[in-house]
Amino acid sequence: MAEFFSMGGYALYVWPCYGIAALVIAGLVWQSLRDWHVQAALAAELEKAAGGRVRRPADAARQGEMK
Amino acid sequence: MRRAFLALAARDIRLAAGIGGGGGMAVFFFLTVVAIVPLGVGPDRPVLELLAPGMLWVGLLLASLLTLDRMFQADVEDGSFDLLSMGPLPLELVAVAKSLAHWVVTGLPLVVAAPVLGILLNLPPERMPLLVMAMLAGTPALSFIGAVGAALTVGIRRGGLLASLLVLPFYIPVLIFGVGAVEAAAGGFEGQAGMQAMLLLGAISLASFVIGPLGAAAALRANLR
Amino acid sequence: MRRAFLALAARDIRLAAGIGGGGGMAVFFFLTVVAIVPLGVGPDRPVLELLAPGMLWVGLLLASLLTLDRMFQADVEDGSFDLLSMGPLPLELVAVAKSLAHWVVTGLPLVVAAPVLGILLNLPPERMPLLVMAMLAGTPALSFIGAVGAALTVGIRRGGLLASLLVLPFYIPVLIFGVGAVEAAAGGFEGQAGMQAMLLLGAISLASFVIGPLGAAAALRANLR
Amino acid sequence: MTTSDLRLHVSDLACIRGGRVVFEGISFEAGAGEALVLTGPNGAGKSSLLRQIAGLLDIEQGTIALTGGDPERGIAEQAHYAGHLDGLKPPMTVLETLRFWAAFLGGAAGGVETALEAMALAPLADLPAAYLSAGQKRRLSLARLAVSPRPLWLLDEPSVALDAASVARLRAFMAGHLAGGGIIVAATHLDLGLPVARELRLGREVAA
Amino acid sequence: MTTSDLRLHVSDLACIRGGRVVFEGISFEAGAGEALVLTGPNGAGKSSLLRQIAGLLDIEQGTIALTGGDPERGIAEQAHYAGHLDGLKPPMTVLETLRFWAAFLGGAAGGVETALEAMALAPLADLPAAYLSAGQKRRLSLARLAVSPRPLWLLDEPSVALDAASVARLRAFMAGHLAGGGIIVAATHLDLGLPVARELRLGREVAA
Amino acid sequence: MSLTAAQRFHAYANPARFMALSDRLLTPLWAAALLTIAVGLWFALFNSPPDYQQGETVRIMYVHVPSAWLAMFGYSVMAFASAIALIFRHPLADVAAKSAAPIGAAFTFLALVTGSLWGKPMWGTWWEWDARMTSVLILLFLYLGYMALWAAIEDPVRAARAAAVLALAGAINIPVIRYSVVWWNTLHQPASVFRMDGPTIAPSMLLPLGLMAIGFTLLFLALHLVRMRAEIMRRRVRALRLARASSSEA
Ligand code: HEM
Ligand SMILES: Nc1ncnc2c1ncn2[C@@H]1O[C@H](COP(=O)(O)OP(=O)(O)OP(=O)(O)O)[C@@H](O)[C@H]1O
Ligand SMILES: Nc1ncnc2c1ncn2[C@@H]1O[C@H](COP(=O)(O)OP(=O)(O)OP(=O)(O)O)[C@@H](O)[C@H]1O
Ligand SMILES: [Mg+2]
Ligand SMILES: [Mg+2]
Repeated sequence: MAEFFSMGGYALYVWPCYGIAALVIAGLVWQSLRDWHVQAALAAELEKAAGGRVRRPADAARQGEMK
Repeated sequence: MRRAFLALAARDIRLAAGIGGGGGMAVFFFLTVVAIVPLGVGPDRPVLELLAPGMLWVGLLLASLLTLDRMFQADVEDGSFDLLSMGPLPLELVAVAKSLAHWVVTGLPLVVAAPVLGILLNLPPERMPLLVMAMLAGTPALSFIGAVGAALTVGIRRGGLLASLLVLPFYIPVLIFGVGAVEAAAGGFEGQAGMQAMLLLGAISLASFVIGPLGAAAALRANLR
Repeated sequence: MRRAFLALAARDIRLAAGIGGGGGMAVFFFLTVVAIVPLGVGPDRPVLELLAPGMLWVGLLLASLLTLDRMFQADVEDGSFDLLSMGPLPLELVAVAKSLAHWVVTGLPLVVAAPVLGILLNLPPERMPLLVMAMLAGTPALSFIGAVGAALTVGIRRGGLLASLLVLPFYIPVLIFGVGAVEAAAGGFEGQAGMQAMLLLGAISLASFVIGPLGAAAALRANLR
Repeated sequence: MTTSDLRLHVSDLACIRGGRVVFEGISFEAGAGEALVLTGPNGAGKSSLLRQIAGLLDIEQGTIALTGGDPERGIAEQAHYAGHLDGLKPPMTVLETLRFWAAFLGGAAGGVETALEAMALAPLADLPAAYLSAGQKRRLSLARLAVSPRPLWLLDEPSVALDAASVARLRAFMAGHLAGGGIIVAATHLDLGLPVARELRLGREVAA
Repeated sequence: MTTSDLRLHVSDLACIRGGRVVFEGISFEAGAGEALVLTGPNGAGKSSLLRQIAGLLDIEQGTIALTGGDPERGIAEQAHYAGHLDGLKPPMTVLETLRFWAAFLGGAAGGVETALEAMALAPLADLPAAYLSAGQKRRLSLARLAVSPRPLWLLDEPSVALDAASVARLRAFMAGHLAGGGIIVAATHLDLGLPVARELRLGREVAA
Repeated sequence: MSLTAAQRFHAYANPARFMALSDRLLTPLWAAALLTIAVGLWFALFNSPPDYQQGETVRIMYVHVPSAWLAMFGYSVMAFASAIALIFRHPLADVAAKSAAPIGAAFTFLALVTGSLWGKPMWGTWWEWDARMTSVLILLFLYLGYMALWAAIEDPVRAARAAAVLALAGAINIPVIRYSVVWWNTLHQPASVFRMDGPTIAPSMLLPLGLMAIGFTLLFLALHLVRMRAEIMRRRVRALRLARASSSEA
């Protein structure tokens, strides 16, 4: 076991390599998922607040009228 | 007053930390300057090691210089400065708040980035702590001296470049002692030369902390009335 | 069209040549960057000689980068760009005029200043002609590639710093071949390696002369509509 | 400018800014000698519409066409645009500014004098733009329209910052353009006093 | 703001800009609840006068004093100035902008809400300033006045770019300030519709 | 007459089909990525021999090489999506390009760090300015610049186009990285897997390497989908906010 962890004397290089890779990837996964949850929650909240009115922007925005 | 001071510093940090603000940008620029040097002078390792402290400080100076220009200029151009100068803070404290904000968003990240860049330039690891300490002692001076240059050139289009030129001569002591501190470590006599250079750096920073804002406020008054 | 092109180039040169314009400024900046190097690395002459071509090119790149930011930005901010884009010149030619003006006010003076700075760095006089030729062949590329970076960051606060970062990777070939051309001279085989590097520099400049304005115009259209 | 069959057609135009529909379904026409005044509350899209006609803002949908003009030049090249920004360079004097634009836009000889005249700028001719007051800057940026004749004028709140005398001068200037067979589309919150002006009202009445 | 003996004294004021005398020998007074409207042709020196009162421009000659206010604070600290420039930061939202100024100027609690209210900015609160139209920007920069109470308001063409509804709102806003015992000095080319307004006309009639 | 679907998308981002499809794909993708990487790790750490030259350090390869590949793959995805966005103006394309950048940058960073960790025992230095390493460093700069440009431009439509121009210009760097070892003779290994004449690497090492590479690629795809979904939601939030502002405003 100790032999395995010593990596033939290269433990100082091999383990940080895997460690950093794990950290970076975990961080990226965590950040991506959190971003998705935050944005999805925000969107749901705003949509509820808008009460479906925003779904028909065309009518709300059709406003040109000649005089 | 305290509320106004903190509000101003916080606003400046926030504006600068956002993209287009210059904080992260300065580090990134530092990185590119340092990366471009080996491409220019060749990848010879001993030469790089020789150059490393100097190039790191030069990169730091340049990155810090380039972010100076907007310290007051942006506020003057969009009219906010008129309003700031009518607030409860004397101009001297406005200058302190802005210099501090500048240091937080440029000086500090540059110091943190320096060791990584040191690796790229083949700087021996045992010299890193001294490098970081010297930079911590020296970078505040860059922001506070820089404020005077920024204030002197406010209201001039492209004042930024002019400010760099005005300020550069005053940065040179910081550069010399900064490099000195790191090189002393190589000589192994940290006890004397290294400490001495470090103390001098600290002294310059302290002096600039007093003189910088006074000079900046005077320059702003002269320029904007 | 020709009248419009010349009028625009002349106006830009005139605006840039004035104080706050950036022309003389770039040279001055070049000077300080190069002057700062011996301070950082120590005055050891053989080392300086070794570093000279690289440092000269690095200084040139940085000085050229720093003046990029306002190529389009100033016009966009004050609304002139709207009017320029409604004129008879296609945006591509507007970009050519502006890149040319940039080269005239920064590239050219830098090339003229380089030999003087070479002396400061202890560069052997016999290498000067090659240095100047290489810089003449290479600097237009800096302005024309730079135009794309300036166009990409137009409309961004502090776009200047960002533009430097975007452009720098694309400057690297110029740097490598530029230094190559000067170093080949040291090896005494101008006939082959030197000429080859020089030809490559010229080729890069020519290519950037075509691609730069096209890219800049595309970026301007993307950014401003 | 004597082409009397000149006509600006805008049909079913939509504008999206910052991911939001500002307006859609806008259609109108304007013929030679006609002025169209855009009104509406702040944020209704007046400036945006003018920029779309000038080719300075993308058109999401719909068409804008100018018929009866120079078939070889696009709308942008046949139009003058005067927006919220002045487009002046602080170090350039009034005269230099007008000369540059005359050269760049391909103005005819004498255009610069006409322009100085039209906005009463002659006494200021040698002042750098940095020294001008707000209204003087505005006058200079409007004087540019006289420097090279173009049939379509797009004016965004042109009378802002002008004193009464300058407003009168602007009115005469615009009337002259219309009389010469030009078209004007102008956004404003004030009365511009244009002779043959129709009004296009953007946006709903302000409720809040 | 309830100090009813508040009074602004300006006597024998002169202004020199760019080596040229813009005006001289200007004297006036304004007491609590009074408004003074500066008029005059472009370049007459209205903006310059306002900047002198605000302490933003050197005074060549003459005196400016505010009596009856807070004796420990200078005029600049007792005045709000709204000039031609908006002083807005594109990335900061409407709310952030007002919050910052409230903190910086030492505004009382609730000032931000009052300000949003006064200029009907509540619906725009979360928009970055970069997205605002010309009139919306103007409204934001005026809303700043409500964020922290100061007795003297210096307004340079405040109604520019505002639509009719916003002008009415501005009018009510200013009337409220005057009713509370404040002073307003405003430069304008338009009718601001202020209740108790006197007019000070600067400059000669335009001759050129 | 009204706006087309693509135009609506910018205003009220709601590409229902993509959302539904990606929702169904995500769970299997995550599972496959995890499984492949787990098995790959087992082989990489426990069930593969040390190299006769490089000893145990060869295990760094199983992270380094897939990271390096994905660094380049990420950029290729970005550049390809950018080209589609510029030519066809398909709104999903610029979402795809934008979302690929941080993932690619992370893998580039990993390639650099693991390369350094490998370089120290092998060549006795953390860093060397050889052509491949330098070009990978430049790749990182390009990613960072691309992300900075996106962040710096407020309006996503404009940001997308400007960033696409940059991404395409930077694409020259990919062949430079790939062939740097051929064009310049450098310290770095030449290609040994993707060769015309077949891989020159021992099968016992090829298996963990292949598994890790596939695992990383699956991970990339899963992350990419998640980030695209988040980006679409972000735009939707933005549009809803603006719409709220305008509907109560005017
Ligand atoms: C920071 C430094 C390094 C960087 C940026 C780097 C970059 C790369 C890249 C981009 C590749 C993929 C090349 C391709 O498929 O075309 C690669 C592959 C590889 N690298 Fe590195 N590397 C670095 C250091 C090292 C070191 C120190 C070693 C070992 C001594 C090494 C060994 C390898 C090997 C064996 C491959 C696989 C080649 C193949 O099969 O195609 N690398 N590296
Ligand atoms: N750069 C921008 N990015 C995003 N949205 C914008 C931008 N500029 C304007 N808008 C939005 O577009 C809408 C229309 O703006 P526009 O400037 O056309 O209004 P306007 O009618 O000219 O108003 P005003 O009378 O205030 O000048 C506004 O609601 C504004 O919020
Ligand atoms: N920065 C400056 N430097 C020199 N002279 C200036 C400067 N700004 C203004 N002036 C001059 O001072 C005079 C007064 O300008 P000011 O801006 O006060 O006029 P104003 O009455 O506000 O005009 P407007 O109605 O056009 O805003 C003008 O003649 C102008 O030319
Ligand atoms: Mg408008
Ligand atoms: Mg004025």
